[in-house]
Amino acid sequence: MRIGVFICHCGSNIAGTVDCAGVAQRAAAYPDVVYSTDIMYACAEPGQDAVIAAVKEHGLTGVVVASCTPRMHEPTFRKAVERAGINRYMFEMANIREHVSWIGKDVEANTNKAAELVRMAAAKLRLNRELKPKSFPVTKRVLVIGGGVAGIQAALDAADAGLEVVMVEKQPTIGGKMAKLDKTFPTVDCSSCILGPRMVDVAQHPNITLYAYSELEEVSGYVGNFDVKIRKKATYVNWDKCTGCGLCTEKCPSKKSYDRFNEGVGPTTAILIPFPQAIPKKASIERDYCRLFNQGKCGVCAKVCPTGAIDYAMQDEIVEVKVGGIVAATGYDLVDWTVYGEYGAGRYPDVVTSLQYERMLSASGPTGGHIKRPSDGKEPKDVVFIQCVASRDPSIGRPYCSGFCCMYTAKQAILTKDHIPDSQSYVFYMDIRSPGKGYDEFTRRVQEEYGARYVRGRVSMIYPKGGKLVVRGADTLMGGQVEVEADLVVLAVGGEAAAGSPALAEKLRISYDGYGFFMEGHPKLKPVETNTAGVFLAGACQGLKDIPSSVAQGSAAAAKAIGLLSRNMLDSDPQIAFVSVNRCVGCRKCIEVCPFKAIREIDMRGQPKAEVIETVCQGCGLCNATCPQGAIQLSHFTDNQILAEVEALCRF
Amino acid sequence: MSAETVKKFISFDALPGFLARAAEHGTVYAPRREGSAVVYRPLKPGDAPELGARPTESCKHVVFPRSETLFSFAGKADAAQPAVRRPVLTESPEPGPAVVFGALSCDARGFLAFDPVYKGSGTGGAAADTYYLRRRSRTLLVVKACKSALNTCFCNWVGGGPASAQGADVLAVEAEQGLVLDILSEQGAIFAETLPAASEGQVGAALAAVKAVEDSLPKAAELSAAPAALASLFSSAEFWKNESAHCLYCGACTYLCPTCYCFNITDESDGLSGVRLRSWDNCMSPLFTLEASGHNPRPNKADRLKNRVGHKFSYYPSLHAGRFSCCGCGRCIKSCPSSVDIRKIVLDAVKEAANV
Amino acid sequence: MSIQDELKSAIMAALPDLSCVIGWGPGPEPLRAAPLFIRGEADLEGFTAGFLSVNNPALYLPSLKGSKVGIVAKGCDARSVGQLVTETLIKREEVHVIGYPCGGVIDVDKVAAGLADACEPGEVGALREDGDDVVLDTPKGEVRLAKKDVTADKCGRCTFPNAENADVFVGIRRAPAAAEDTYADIAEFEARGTEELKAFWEKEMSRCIRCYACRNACPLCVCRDHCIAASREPHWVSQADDVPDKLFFQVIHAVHLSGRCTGCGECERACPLGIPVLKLKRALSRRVENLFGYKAGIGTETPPLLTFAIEESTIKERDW
Amino acid sequence: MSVLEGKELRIVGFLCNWCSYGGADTAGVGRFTQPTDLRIIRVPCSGRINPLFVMKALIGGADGVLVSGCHPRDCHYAEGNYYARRRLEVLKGLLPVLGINPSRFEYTWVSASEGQRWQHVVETFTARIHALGPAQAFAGTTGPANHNRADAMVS
Repeated sequence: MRIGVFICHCGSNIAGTVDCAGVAQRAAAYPDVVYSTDIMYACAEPGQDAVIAAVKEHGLTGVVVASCTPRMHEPTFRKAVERAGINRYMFEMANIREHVSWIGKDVEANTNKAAELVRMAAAKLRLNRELKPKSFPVTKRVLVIGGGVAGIQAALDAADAGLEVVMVEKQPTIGGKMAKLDKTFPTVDCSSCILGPRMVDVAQHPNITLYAYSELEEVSGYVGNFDVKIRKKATYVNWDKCTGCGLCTEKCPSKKSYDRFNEGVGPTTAILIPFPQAIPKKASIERDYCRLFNQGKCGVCAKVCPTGAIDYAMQDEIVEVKVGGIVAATGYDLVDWTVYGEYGAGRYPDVVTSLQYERMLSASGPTGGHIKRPSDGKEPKDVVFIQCVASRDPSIGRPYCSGFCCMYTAKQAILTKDHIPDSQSYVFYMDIRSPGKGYDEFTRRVQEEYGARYVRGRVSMIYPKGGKLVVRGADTLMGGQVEVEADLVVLAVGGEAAAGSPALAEKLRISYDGYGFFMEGHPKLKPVETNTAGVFLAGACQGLKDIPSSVAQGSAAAAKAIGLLSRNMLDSDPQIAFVSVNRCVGCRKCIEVCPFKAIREIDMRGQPKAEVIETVCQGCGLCNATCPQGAIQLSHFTDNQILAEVEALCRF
Repeated sequence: MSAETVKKFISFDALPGFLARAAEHGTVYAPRREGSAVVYRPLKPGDAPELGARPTESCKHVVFPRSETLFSFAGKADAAQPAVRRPVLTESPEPGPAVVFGALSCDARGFLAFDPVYKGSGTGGAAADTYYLRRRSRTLLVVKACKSALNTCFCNWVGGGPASAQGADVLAVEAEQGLVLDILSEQGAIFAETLPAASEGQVGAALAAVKAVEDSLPKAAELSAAPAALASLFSSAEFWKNESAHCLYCGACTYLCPTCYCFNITDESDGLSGVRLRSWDNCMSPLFTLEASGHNPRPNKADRLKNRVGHKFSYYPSLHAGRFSCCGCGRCIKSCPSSVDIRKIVLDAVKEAANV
Repeated sequence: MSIQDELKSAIMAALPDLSCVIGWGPGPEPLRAAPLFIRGEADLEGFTAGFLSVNNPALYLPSLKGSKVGIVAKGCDARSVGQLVTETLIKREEVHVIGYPCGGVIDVDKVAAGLADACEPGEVGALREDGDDVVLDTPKGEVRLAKKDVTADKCGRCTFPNAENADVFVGIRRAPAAAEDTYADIAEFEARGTEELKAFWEKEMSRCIRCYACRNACPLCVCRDHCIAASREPHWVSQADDVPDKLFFQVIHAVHLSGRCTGCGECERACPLGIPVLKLKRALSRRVENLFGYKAGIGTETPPLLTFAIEESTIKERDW
Repeated sequence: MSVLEGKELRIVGFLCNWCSYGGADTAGVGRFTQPTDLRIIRVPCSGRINPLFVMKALIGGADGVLVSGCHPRDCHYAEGNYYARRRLEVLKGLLPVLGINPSRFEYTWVSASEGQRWQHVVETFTARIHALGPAQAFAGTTGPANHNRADAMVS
């Protein structure tokens, strides 16, 4: 091999503490190095041109650039050497800026270390091989997991762009959390009035197939060609026949079912349509509450159904679809606030969550839009809102800010005044966080125009007294204790990753953080990508956010999917594992550990052997580290390449 | 032990001092006990050789190291044109003189199987091996006669004996709290020059000891039919499959063998500088015959065991005047982890060939 | 009927369905048996199962895959079978395990020590078991040694003397020699300190002749003809006769066996130079047992290094 | 010499590309001063790190070996660091019986954003290796020890 070495000054960034010319001189003596020089800015156009010129002049077949981190400019230089006619993988970088010049001032030590890093890079480069990507066709269909506002936005954008969309929603209706809200901040416009039409669009769009009351069962395959299995849970109602007339729900004798949509504010029936604007507007039976399933006798709904849609024998069904990209938009859940003894741990009926309060405020909710105390149905006058319940609290493992509670609390205080003009709202808060367009003005307005009293401090306890609840807390601005006798207490409960997020992440082979939120590819530059190619994120599943941000992310994720699937063919990364079939003994250890199921067993003249599915392999190299005989190797990071680096460091 | 040669005597008490003086002129290798093994080690001043138990390994590594650097190489950069590298070879240093004190008779006879090969006798000396020959010529062999035979010994089957002097410079026989040294070469005479002559009584006792051990050996099996028998079984796959069934094809037999002389050559290099190594190889390993194409003419252990036995008792004798490439030391049997017995294989082969 | 005879009948009963049964037969000298491949009744002559049944017959199973093979198994041999099955290196239905209660096997090196100056073990003319003793015929007359003093170390800490997964078990199950493996030997060894142990391995490994008997005697060395100790691609070790290279092979063997080694000790027994190579594997077995509660060759759970837990209750990697 | 004699010791780092290598970059960007002994080998994932690489370095002459990967749950490849954790944790049990001070090897998790943590890790580990001093090579080398360093050949 004929190696050229280029030591970049990066202006004074490197040259300030590294003798670049000295490094270049030492590198000239390394094995297979035939040309070595220092250069002012390797990444700038003149620098790249100099590299290209040197390749041509000296007949170089490999290039080492010692400059900044490969995470910055490896792609830049790979393209440059490609322009010079060398395969892009016949290139190595030595990081002498972030790992040398920027972390120490000792010129002698830095120069020596830089020279060693170049030796390592050159030693590895000697063993590099030309690698070429392979092309494969893509399936132009997107899976959207979750039918909340983020998922709806992603699905509509992708469908409008001409892609087929498959949407999977766990609940019997799409709409998510937004569908439960009465109004939205800071405009105080009707939530269902703006969301409803979009839900209808989903139902009517010719490119969208909706699987409600369904969950993701299994994902295999790879970017461009995922094979997805969807479990359609049994609803015991044939939705092809159900017209959504609602007769069954009127006649159902089991009227004590938990009303999930209404957050348990009132009971509902065992067969139900979650709410009037539900999409799809179809009935389903909650098996746990149905008399037929639990007592063996009833069948009223089957008798009254005019279309004969009721099917008690219905089983879960698995649907298989092939998609090219996946958008995860699974949203969030409220934290279980009953861990807090100071708020009564759920013992007091008149302590409710903000989402329950939304249902009370909603004209289509169980109270018909009248605020009533759950204990006695009376209209409350003094309403206390407590913010940061299960947010910013390390003691319960929820140290983060949920982000939207300050705003919706302000909105609810305004709505309280609108509903009950002679009411008085009190808001206990830690800080007001309202960085958004028109947000801060909104939190001012609730105090200044609507007379809500904001108390900066934490509530230490709530206890019943007479028919009221005494809320005792600190006022850290006034420096004293406050007690408010409340008729109703509303907890601004924070959010957490939706139940089952880690399990879903594992199915999608994406990573998730300690709270279960899915990890984006890069916190700044890849906010909706994941580290699994072809899987994108939208909405609160990536981290809690409000409606505008969720919608924006839904569009962003759709744009990424559209971009990906706009191509007919995709290139696979050639930095993947390969098997030397002669060495492979078919012990299956690589197959066992591969996180991507990218290795399968094949039969070769009666002998079992491993085979890498090139499009599935992500290039982690776990198989390589597992294979005892080194029969499976990761291209560009083979045992010999890494050993050459170790030897370059240890032998000299 | 012949009557004509000079006989010297050294008492066991005087031995460490004598060997320490000898070590001033070269490296003295002698058996030493290490753990459960007895191995030939360079003797440090004051160390006594282990002459009671028989060495686990042969002493062939003194002349034929397990791995030796033939030469080192480097690319030297031209000051004016750094890209141009001139290759520079550095020969390994000449080996110094060595003595193996307390080798077994079979060990000394082992070198007699090596010599024709490394002298390049098949090429009229054209392919003589300098590395081997220069060590061989500088190594003195002092053989200590065995006092008894082990269950695995069969030196008398292949032309040797417990007190055979073949290949030795000096033959030492235990007698009267010391060793009677039979001087067999000029080098041996120089080695023993400072020692007193053995008394008649000492010589008599030594001769009696030699006779006693020679008489104690079981009768040798008749192997004259073996070369032809093994040659005729070359294609008898079933025979070799059965004989090799319990073989685990490690290299213990060949590496402990005083007559196995095969080697491999590898370069260790960082691309600019490095060494060329010659290291022991063994025909029981599948890599021994693995070709660059990936083809292996001896893919199974049966093929390889056939080669090992065939080589020793048929192919080698056909090239080297009928001499077996086996000295009957029995180490391959004694140290075989799966109790493969080469005697049984040869005898089975003779029987099998007779039946066919 | 003696155990030997019972085993013979069990072998003969099973043989019609098997390509062979691997047991032990006459060896080259009185202290050593040889692995015996039994294909018919005639092969049973000289069959033995007992004090001399040192070799682990499970070694041969992977190479005989594709036909159904029987083995006569000690407890430790059966563990090797179990581990091979767990790792799908052999198929359980292709092995017929004939178990018997093992009372320990001979360690010839210990016999050598017991014989002291009497003679070398290779001169022993006959071995006879007599109650708790063995009686050896030597050129200097009979030597009587306590059996426990010439039994392999592994037998003294044996917790599975009976083949646990046998298809047929002959005889009465034996109580284990120890309730559990305490790894006291490893603790004691480790207590010698790194400086002394470094010198120890330098000395021991300098004897190594790279014959790889340790590897080839190991029933769980699956790479067989493709060991990375002898390959150039990948090129982990050179062919030099250096302690670092030779020691590195032992590291390779130990690391590859971690979480898989059943402690049968064949590596160490096979070493012609008596290098105590089992120590490295036992150090890792102890580690794996402490961390994951895993004993190789018992049960069918995935070996711990081929799987993981998201929360590792025994690993405190964040503590430094 | 790869290290400045008397000043530096030979410390080899194996870092995963996605988290720890990025963390080391972040430390550089933040100009968090660190000792210069460490040389970093970049691998895709801590799961790629065969424990034998660590042993190769330690037996081959490194005074210390440091492995760093993504925090559990953050692996770019979802599971690689879980396997690495088990393998490296087990490896620690081999070092003392082999005659190598187990403190010469350590593994940890550093994310791409944890520049300060990386600085702390490097400082702590380098100080630890300096406290131990240079490792003694395993004696008994007769073979390719006569490799000369290429640098010497220039002059």
